[in-house]
Amino acid sequence: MANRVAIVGVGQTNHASNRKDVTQAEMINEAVRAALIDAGLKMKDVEAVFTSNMETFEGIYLPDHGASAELGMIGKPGFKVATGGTSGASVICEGFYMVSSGMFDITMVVGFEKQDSGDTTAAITAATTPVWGKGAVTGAIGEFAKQALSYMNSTGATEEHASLVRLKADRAACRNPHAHLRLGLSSTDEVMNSGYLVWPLKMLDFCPQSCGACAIILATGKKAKKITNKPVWLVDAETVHQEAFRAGTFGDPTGTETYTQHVACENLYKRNGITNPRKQIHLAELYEPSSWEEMNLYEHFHLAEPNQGWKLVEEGVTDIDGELPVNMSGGVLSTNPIGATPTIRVAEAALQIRGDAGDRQAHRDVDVALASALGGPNWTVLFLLKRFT
Amino acid sequence: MAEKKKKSEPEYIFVEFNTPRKYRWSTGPYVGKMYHEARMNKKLYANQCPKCKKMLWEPQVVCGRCKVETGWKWKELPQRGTVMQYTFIVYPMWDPHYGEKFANPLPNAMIEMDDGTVIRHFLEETDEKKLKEGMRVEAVWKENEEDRGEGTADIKFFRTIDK
Amino acid sequence: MADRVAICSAGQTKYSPDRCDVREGDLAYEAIRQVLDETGLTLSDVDSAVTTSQDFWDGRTISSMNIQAVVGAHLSHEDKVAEDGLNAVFAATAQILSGHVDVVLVVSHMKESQAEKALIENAAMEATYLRELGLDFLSTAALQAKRYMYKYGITAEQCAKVAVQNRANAKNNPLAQAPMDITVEDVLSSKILSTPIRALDAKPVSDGACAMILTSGKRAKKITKKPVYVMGISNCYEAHSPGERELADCNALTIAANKAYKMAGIKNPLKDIDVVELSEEYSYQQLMWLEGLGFCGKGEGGAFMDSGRTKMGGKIPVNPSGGMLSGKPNQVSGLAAAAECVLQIRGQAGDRQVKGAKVGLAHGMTGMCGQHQCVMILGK
Amino acid sequence: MSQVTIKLEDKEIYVYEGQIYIPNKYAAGTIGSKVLINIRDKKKLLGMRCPECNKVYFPARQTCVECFGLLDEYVEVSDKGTVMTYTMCNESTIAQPVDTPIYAVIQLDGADTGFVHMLGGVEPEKISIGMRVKALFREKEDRRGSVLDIRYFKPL
Repeated sequence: MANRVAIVGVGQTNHASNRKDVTQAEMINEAVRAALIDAGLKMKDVEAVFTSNMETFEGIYLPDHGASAELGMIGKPGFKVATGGTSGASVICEGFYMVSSGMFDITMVVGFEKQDSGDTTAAITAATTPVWGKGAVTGAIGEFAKQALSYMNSTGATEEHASLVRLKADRAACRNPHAHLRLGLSSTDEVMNSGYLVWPLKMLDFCPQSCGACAIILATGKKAKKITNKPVWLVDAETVHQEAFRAGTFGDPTGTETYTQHVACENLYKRNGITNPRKQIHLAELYEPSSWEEMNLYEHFHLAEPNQGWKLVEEGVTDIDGELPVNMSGGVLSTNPIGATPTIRVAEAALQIRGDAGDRQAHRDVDVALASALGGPNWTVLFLLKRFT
Repeated sequence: MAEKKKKSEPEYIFVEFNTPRKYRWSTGPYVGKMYHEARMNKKLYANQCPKCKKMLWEPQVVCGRCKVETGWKWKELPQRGTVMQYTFIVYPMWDPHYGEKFANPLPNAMIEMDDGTVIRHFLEETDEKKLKEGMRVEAVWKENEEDRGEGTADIKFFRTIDK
Repeated sequence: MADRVAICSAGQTKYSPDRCDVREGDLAYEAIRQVLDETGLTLSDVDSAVTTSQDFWDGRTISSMNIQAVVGAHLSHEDKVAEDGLNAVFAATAQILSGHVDVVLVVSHMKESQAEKALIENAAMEATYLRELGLDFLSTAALQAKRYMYKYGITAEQCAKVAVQNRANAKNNPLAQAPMDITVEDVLSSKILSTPIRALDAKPVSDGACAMILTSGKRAKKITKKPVYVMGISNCYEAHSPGERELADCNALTIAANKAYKMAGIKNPLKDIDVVELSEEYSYQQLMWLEGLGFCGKGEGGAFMDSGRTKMGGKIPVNPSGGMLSGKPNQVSGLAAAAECVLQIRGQAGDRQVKGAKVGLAHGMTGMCGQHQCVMILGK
Repeated sequence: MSQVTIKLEDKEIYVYEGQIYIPNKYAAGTIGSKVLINIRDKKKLLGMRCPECNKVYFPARQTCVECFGLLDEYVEVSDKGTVMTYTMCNESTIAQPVDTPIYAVIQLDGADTGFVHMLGGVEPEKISIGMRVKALFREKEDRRGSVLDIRYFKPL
C-alpha cells in the first residue's frame, strides 16, 4: 500500500506587491533555498521538483523552463501544473502522489507568482474567451461580490462581520514577517470606509496581488525521520473540480447546488475518521479570497453550523487565542501570490503543528490542521495535516 | 526601460512587452447554433440534456452534471427572468480582449430565466439603489443584424420590467 | 510497487491543419468518446482526470476550464499538467500507484491553428536577456541544429532522410495529417525557414486531441482483454538558455530515459525495445533523441539513420505513425506517441504494424530545444 | 475584433478573430539591472563567477546552472568572442526586433557560457562557427538599458 508522506521542510519569500530587486526566477530561488535550509538538505538530495504558476498572470509561457536553474531542477524529473487558484495545491497533490506511490522518496513542490509583471485581474477576465461568458467578465472579484451579497441575505451577517474577519487577518499578518499587507488596522471603520471595489466588496475585503513563492519538501515517513526531528504528516489530499461558470458557482441562492467544498470535505473527513470536524480539527489555513468567503468556508467545511459562520468571528473562536484558530498567517486577505497561495496554506499549517510559527503561533495545541485551496470556478483542494508520531 | 531613481534606492531596469496576441476562437457547432439563432432571429437557444432535461447554457456536447453526451435536441429559452445575484464593478477593469477598460459602473447579474435556466449578463439599471435580488428583467437585443453575431453579447443588456 | 498501472484504451482524433469547426471541448471529446466506447466506461466511472493544455495556446486563462464537462470533472478530481501530454501519464501513474484513485482519464488537446506560434514561444524566453531578441522555438532549434551538425558532422541529407521516412510512414496511418511521397532532394530544395532548417524539416501546424484511460493492473483485467502496462516512466529538465547548455547533446533525455529504463528493467534499449515513437518538431531532433535514448552513441544519430535500422521492418522501427513531422500538435504529441505504442503492442496498428512488437517507447518533449523530456516504456 | 461564419454540413460555426492584450513589465532584478546599466553607461559586460565550481557566466545570473551555487562575484568579460553556433532567419516574426535576424550563440572571452545575440555587418555566406566577433554598441543616446543596446556582433 501507499507510503505515508511527511513535510520535512518549508520555505517562503517575504511577500510584497512589487519585487523590483529580483526576476521571477530569482524570487523563486529564495523560497527554494529557504526550504532546503529548513529541512537541512542539499538540492542534490531532492529527487524531483514540481511547480505551479498561472502563466498568463505574468505573461511568461513555460515559466518553469525559464527558472529551471533557480528551481534546482536541471537534470531532475518534474513538471508544472496550472489549475488557476488551486495550482499551488494541485502541485502539492502531485508531490504527495509521487512520494506516496513509491516513485520518489524526496520531492520538492514550489508555487510562485510575481504579479508585478502583469495584470492579474485582466488575465482572470481572460478566463473566458470572447466566444462565451463575456457576461461573466467581472473576474474573480465579481463572483465573490455576488457570493457576499447572497451570504449577507441568507445568513443575516452584516458588512461589519466581514470587517471583523479583515481585522483578524490583519492582526495575524502583523505577527507574520512574511505577510504582504501588514496594515495595523485598529477598527472596523477603517475597513468599512475603504471604498467599494465591486459592491458589496470593499477594497479591504478582497485579497491583494502579491509577489512571492513558497516551497515544501515532501518525503516518505522513513526518510523524514532521518532528515529532520520536526516532520509533519501530510495525511491526505482531496481535489474537487467542476465545470466553468455553472450557475450558483460561488454562492447559490436557490439552495439546490452541491458545492465542491462539501464534496471535498465529506470525502476527506470520511477517509480519515473525522466525524466532528469542529473538535477534531485544531487549526485551519483556509483560502479566503474575500473576507466574506472565510465565513462561508467555515460553514462549507462543517466548522460552523449552516448560516452561523459569522458567529465564529463575532465570538473570537477563530482568533489566535480561540478554540479553532483560522489563518494565523494573515491568510489570503493579507498575502496572495496566486500560484503559491495554497502552498503557503499548507506550509503555515505545518509550521503551526511544529510549533515553529513564532509570534503567530496559535495559543492552543495543534495536532491536526486543515488547509484548503480555492480556485477557478470555485474548485476546492483540501489537505489534512497531523503531528508526526 | 529605466525607472527613475528614488532617494538612496538603486536604479532598477524593466523590460516591457506590449504586443497583443491574436487568436481565432471557434464556437464549435453547439455554441455556434446559439450564435446563429441569436443573430438571425434574436432568439435564445440551448440544447437539452437527455438525462436531467435541463437546458445547457452554455450549449455543450456533454452535460457536465450528468456526465452524458447531450445529442442535438434544441429548445428556445424565454427572454424574461428574475435576478438571482448581482453586483456592479466600481473599480474600472482592463478588458484583455478589447484592450480597453470596461464601462463603469457595470451591473452584472445571474438571471434565472422563466424556465429555470440561469444566464449571466449585464443589467441596464446602473442605479445601485434600484438593484435588488428578485427584480424582473428581460433581454434587449442589438437592433441591427450586422451588429449581432457575437452570441450572448448580441443582447445589449437586460432591462427592468414590472413583472 | 504494489500493483502495476495499465492503459485500458487510447483514442486520438485525426490530426488536421485547422479544426476551426470545433471548440476545444468538442475536439477533446472526439478522442474521449473513443476510449469510453472501447472500455464501456462512462464519465461517471472516472475517478480522476489529468489533462494537459496550455493557457497561451487556448487563449484562455485556466485552459482546462474548456474541457471540464467533457472529462467528467463535475464535482470530481481533475489536475492540469502544463507540459507535453505524456507527463499527464506520469502524474496518473503516481495517482494510481499511490492507491488514491483507480480509474484515470488522461486527455491532451491543442489547436495550434488558433494562435500565434512565434509570439507565444517568444514569451517562454527568459525576459531580461533573451526575449527582446525575438527568439522563438524555430530560431533556437536552428541554433541547436547548426551546433549539432557542426559538432558531430551530421549532414543535411541525414536530417532530410528523417523527414522523408516519417512522411512515408504516415501513409499507413489514417489519422496522420500530412503523409507525403517526398525525396531527400525535395526536402533539401524546400524553402529555408531558419538555416539549416527547411520547410520540410519542420512539423506543420496541427490540431488534435488524444485521450487515454489508465487503471490499476487489477482493475484493467475487468475492463479490457488487452491491457498495455506502464513499465517505466520519467521526465527531466535541461538548462534554459541556449548559451548555458551544450546544445548538441540532450542530457536531460538521457537522464529521463535511464530512469524509465531502470523502472522497466531495460538493460539494452536497442535489444529490449521493439518500437519507438518520438516527438520531434524538426527533423534533426529525431537523430538527437535517438542518441539521447541510447540507441546509438553521441554523434552517431546520422549514421544510425543511414543504417536503415529505424525504417519499418528495420531493427528498431521509429515513428510508424509518421511522428510529429507528419502533423501532431505540441502538447498532444507525447500522449499520441503512447497511444501509437498501445496500438502496436496490441497488434492493432493495421498496415503499419511492427511485427511482434511487445515493448514500446513513447517520448514527449516540451519547450525550447527539447528543454523538458519525458520517456515512457510500455509493454504487455 | 471580427468574426467569420463557416458552414459545416447543416451546422453554423462562428470563428472569432480576436486578441488578448495584457501589457507586461518584467523587473531585471538587482543582477540584471547591474548588467544592463553597465552596458548602457559604460559599454562594460559583467559576468558572474560561481564560488563553488568556478564557472563564469555571461550574462551574470543568480544561480549556477551546473551546481546550484549562489553566485556573488562580478567578473568583467571581453566584448570579443567566438561564434559557437548561428542561424539566419529567412522570414521575420512579429516578435523580432529587426527583419530576418542572424542569431548566434557567442562565447565571450573570459566567460564559460554562451551569450545569445545577433550578428551583423557580415555577408551571410562568410559566417562560420569559430568565427571571432566583437560587440557593436548603439550610440550612447540610443542606449536605454537593454540587451539590444548591443546592436549586434560583427566580425573582428
